Amino acid sequence: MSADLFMVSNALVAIPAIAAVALAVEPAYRRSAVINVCASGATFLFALVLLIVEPENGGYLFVDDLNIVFVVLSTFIGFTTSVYSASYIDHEIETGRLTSTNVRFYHAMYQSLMCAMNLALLASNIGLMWVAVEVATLTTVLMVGIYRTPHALEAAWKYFILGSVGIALALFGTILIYMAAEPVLGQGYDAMVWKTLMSQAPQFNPRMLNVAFVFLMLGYGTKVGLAPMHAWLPDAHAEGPTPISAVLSGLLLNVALYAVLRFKMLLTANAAAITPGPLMIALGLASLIMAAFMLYRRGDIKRLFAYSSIEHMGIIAFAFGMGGPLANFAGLLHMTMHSLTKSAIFFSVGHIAQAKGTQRIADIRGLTQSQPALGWSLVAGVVAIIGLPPLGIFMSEFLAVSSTFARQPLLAIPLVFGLLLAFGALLLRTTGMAFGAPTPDVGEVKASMLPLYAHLSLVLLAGVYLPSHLVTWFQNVARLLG
Amino acid sequence: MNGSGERSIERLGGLIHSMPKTAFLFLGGCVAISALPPLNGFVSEWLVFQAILLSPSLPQWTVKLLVPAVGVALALSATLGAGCYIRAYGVAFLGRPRSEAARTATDPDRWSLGTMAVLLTMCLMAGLLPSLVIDTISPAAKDFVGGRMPTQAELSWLSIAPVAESRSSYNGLLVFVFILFSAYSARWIIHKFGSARSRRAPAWDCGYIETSPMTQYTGSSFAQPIRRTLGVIAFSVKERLDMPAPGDMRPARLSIEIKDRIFDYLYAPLTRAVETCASGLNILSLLTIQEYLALVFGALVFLLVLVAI
Amino acid sequence: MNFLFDLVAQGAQMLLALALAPLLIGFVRKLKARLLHRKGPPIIQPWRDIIRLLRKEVVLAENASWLYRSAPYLIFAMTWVAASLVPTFATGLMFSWAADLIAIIALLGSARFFLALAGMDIGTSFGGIGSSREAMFGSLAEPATIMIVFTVSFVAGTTQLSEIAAYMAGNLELRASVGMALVALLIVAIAENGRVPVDNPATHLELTMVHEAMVLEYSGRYLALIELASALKLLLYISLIACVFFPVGLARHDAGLQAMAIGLGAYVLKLAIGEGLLALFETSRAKMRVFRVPDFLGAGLMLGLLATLLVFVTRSL
Amino acid sequence: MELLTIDIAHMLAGALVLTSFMLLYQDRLSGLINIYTLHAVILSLSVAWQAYYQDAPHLYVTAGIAAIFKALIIPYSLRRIIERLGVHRTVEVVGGVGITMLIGIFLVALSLVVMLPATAAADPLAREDIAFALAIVLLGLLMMVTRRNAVSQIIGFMSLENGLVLAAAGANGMPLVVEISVAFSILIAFIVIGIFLFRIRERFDNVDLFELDRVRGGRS
Repeated sequence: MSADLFMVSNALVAIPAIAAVALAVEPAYRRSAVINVCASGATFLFALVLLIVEPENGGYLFVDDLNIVFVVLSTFIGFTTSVYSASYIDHEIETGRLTSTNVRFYHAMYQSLMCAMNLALLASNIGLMWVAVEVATLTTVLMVGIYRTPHALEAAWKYFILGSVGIALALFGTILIYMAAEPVLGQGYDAMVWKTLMSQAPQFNPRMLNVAFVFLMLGYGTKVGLAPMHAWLPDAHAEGPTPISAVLSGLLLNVALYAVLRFKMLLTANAAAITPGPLMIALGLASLIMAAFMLYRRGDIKRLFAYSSIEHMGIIAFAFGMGGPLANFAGLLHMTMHSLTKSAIFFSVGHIAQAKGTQRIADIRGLTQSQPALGWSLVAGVVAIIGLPPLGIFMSEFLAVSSTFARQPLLAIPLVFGLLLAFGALLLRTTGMAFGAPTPDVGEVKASMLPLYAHLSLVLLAGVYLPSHLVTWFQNVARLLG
Repeated sequence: MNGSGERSIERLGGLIHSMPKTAFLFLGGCVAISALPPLNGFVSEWLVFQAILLSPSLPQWTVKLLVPAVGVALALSATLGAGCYIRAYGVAFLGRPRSEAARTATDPDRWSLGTMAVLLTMCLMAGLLPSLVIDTISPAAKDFVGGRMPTQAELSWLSIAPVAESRSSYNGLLVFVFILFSAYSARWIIHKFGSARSRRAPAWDCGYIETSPMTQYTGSSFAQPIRRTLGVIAFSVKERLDMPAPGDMRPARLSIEIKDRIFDYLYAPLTRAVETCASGLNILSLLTIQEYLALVFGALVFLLVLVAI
Repeated sequence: MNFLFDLVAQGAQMLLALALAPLLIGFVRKLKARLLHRKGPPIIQPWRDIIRLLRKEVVLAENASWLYRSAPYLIFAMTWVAASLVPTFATGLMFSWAADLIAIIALLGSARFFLALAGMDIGTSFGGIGSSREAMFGSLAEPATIMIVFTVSFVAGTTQLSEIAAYMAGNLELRASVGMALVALLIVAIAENGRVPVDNPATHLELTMVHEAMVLEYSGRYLALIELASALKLLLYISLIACVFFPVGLARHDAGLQAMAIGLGAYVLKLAIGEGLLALFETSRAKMRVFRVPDFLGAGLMLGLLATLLVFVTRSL
Repeated sequence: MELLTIDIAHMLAGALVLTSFMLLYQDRLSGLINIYTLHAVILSLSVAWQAYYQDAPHLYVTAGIAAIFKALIIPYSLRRIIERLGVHRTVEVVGGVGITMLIGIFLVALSLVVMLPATAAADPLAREDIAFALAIVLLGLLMMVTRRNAVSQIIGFMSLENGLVLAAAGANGMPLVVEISVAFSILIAFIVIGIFLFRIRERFDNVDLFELDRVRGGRS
């Protein structure tokens, strides 16, 4: 029984890897799109299996409460994005922006990204996790540069430089963690495994842990897109193909955040080390306020929502930095809701950009008349993302604010200030785009609205009624986070 | 509105002739909402005033002083409300029709009239029998506010005394009956002893004959005195009169420029502040890769120094 | 038995108020004429005018609506009810607990509401002038009156007019706030009744008139009713000042005929003094420009507010 | 004997930091590549010496990879790229060499202040290694910040990676798996850079980062 369960976690990594190889070989893009969808669908099913049955951990992969949340979320969004990217790529090929070789490269990279992300989430040792995040970054760098326009290249180059510096810092942090663990756990492999690290954490040298956390926070923080290291995110989102920006803001940010959370747990286990909370809160608030102000000046629709991703990652980092069961629960819920809503928004934005032939907000007007389905889905997405009541994001923001009030009332003021700023800016921009006299459309778009409706309905469901077992699941994860 | 198809009251007028039933119901509504005695508006205003009169027993100083100010604000708003309903009813329903649409307006169908009538009778009932209304509402208020008003039912003659009989009491039914009785008795006596004859003739209007409907008071002219007295304080109203030189055939133009102070002194600076911060921070998006790296590098060095200390 | 007695007393008070009001107007005109070395019309002249008007035929404008015809009756009824609730010769009459001071002022407010509407009904510009100015004066006068009501009821502890009169009669101590309330009430009374500084009751000069402009189109019995109503309003204000601020000589409602007679005598005396002062004040003042009146009324409002604050600050001040 | 080995390791690590400083100073592009080759050679020597000291065979493999890739292939292909791009003679305007040097020294001091107390428990050699590694990483980052030419920025990045390899080697007993994957991903990183360099060259003539910056989409 346990043997094949062990297989399940491996399958999560194996399937995308095999699919990547197959897609690299597959010439016809239509068939490769189908393979892509089936592969991500299979991985999602396996993730669901993980949900039901607790596989016994061994080897390089391990599963516990925390990373199941991330795995299920990322495989689901990976699956829906693959469905979306099928129709998106068809349109791109018709309009000639992508050649079929590009598409082959794109699908291969897509599946390798999925494989890397699942590996990062399930990796039992910190080195393997670092490698997986590194591979994920490199694949996304390649995909951002796929269009080969000067802007795309510049964005990819910037993403690469900043990403690599971030990853280098993270590697240095990992080495420092190993150095800290080595005297206690002895040399070799088991000084890197999460379980042993967590159990022996109190004996580590606290000063080493502090320095290590600084590097890890800045390193993986760059991947999460927190304030001082966020520069790559808007350009990467805007210049890359839309499925990639959906995957980027839906998944990759969460994977990096997962890494940060793991190391935060390590830090909190060791009492002598500094508490990681204040650093995360500072970075979270900085990115929230900075992104909120930047929203007012954005002219490009994808950059607008990229900054909104930075803002929401700021809120999530703030919530996790705040600590305590309620704040952690809020952070987890907010992360799930944000990934679902943001990828839904990027789905509609992708089709809108294709329909209008431009990404400049000034040239996109009257969407609800010219493209009613897309227009209203964008409005629904934005209503969700700015946190209006019936939807899930309001629930999580409300919990975050109330938990902040409970523990540090003074911090609640900048938090709410940032939320209001972002609310105003996004509403301002969206009303401009969605209503008014419609601008001419460039081409007809066969929009696949299924994934978008799926995401938004999940967010609405979470907003209206949180299923009880989901709540208990998140709660014990929140307790785990400490 | 759907009777006449017009929205702006400046083009209505004289609807009382073309839409008599709506006029009557609208009048009832205006009387109720301007808190005039026989109807329900007055009962609630009266209870609020009684509450204000209890304020000396409040312990906190600021609230004690604040409450009379609120009282005068309420009184001012009640009378201004009455003034604006006089204006609305007078300009729209009374006087002579100012446009074809007003002249040919017709009463709406039975159903809408019916609903208006039902609502008006409810207002009248609440005005006349306030004790019933208070008894039904106060349990709801109890768990909201904690205390509850003494039950009014057993008070004699259906009057209401929120605190105590000796302190103050009000009997809507009696006042209404009193008014009706004296109005009809006066009418009966006059018709009996004086004359009941009446005759139609063109309006006297101090000798002006056949003035056009345009000379009637419009909404803005009706509001001009109040605008001059209170408007200056509230809204910084500026009136500019552009009188043509003698012999110049240009019509004189009176233009009024009303600026809302709160908008100028609260919202405008707020938006300016957000805009400046936004453009200030915008340079962050225009940096070169080097400068972004410098940012990360700075953060790293700063944190390392922090940890080192 | 005393129920019947109370009913008779209340009825007597109502009829007394009705009877005295026009005489009051006549008396004021007589006094003003005397002060200007003129003989002046007899005191009962206003009654003669009213009876003459009642008999005359009413001339209605073409577009006069049902509101125009029913307004005078409503205005007269409301003012008459308000006047009869103010204790004249005795306090605590049968209907006095039906409405307190705030209700009386609100009744006057609704009378003003219907008068303004009636003014605008014919659709002449003069009606508009009268109603808009009346609305402006009303919007300043009524808050001032509310402030006076607050001061008086804070001092007396109740808003029931007869209780206030009884309290004032009982412990007459000189208070700054009550004094200010009296001055404010005088200002408001002058403005409400359209006496000289605010509006000249004698002339029909279009530009100056406020009250007259609204009733310009009325004739015959309607005009009589409106004249009677404005007379009643004047009587109401003077008896209000008398009963609240100079309650000497007021009889209890169950104090028997003899006390009631003394009360009546005192009441008539107070009316006369009041009218004398009013006549003196009017002859000595010229009429204010219409847009100076808000400052005049504003002063009344400020006094009222100050009085309320003073009452609040120290119970004793 | 014990002391000598520590001294040699110490000397090699110090030499590496010195070469990082030289990288900072050098403004000629081709000269930069030569210094980088020297940097790589010293790195492989120190990793080999670590291997000998910790007698961990896998470090020899890493030293070999470092030597072959970093000391030979990368400089050779970089030099070829530069000739193809015709940029080999450009003299880069390095803003304020004096200031950069001062900051460099501050960074080395900072890394020592930070790392030495933190690694109190570890043995002396490992402590020095990790401190110097941090210094090299910070210097690499400093170089990337001060340089405007894309090639010099990449060389800055490579020196940063060398620091990481030194740190990894220094942490004795780090499992081989991680070593290989570390080297592996850095290589991929380099290949990607190469592709970018070509592409960048394809699109516009020189590789000056400032040029790149002018066309960026974020202006709007």
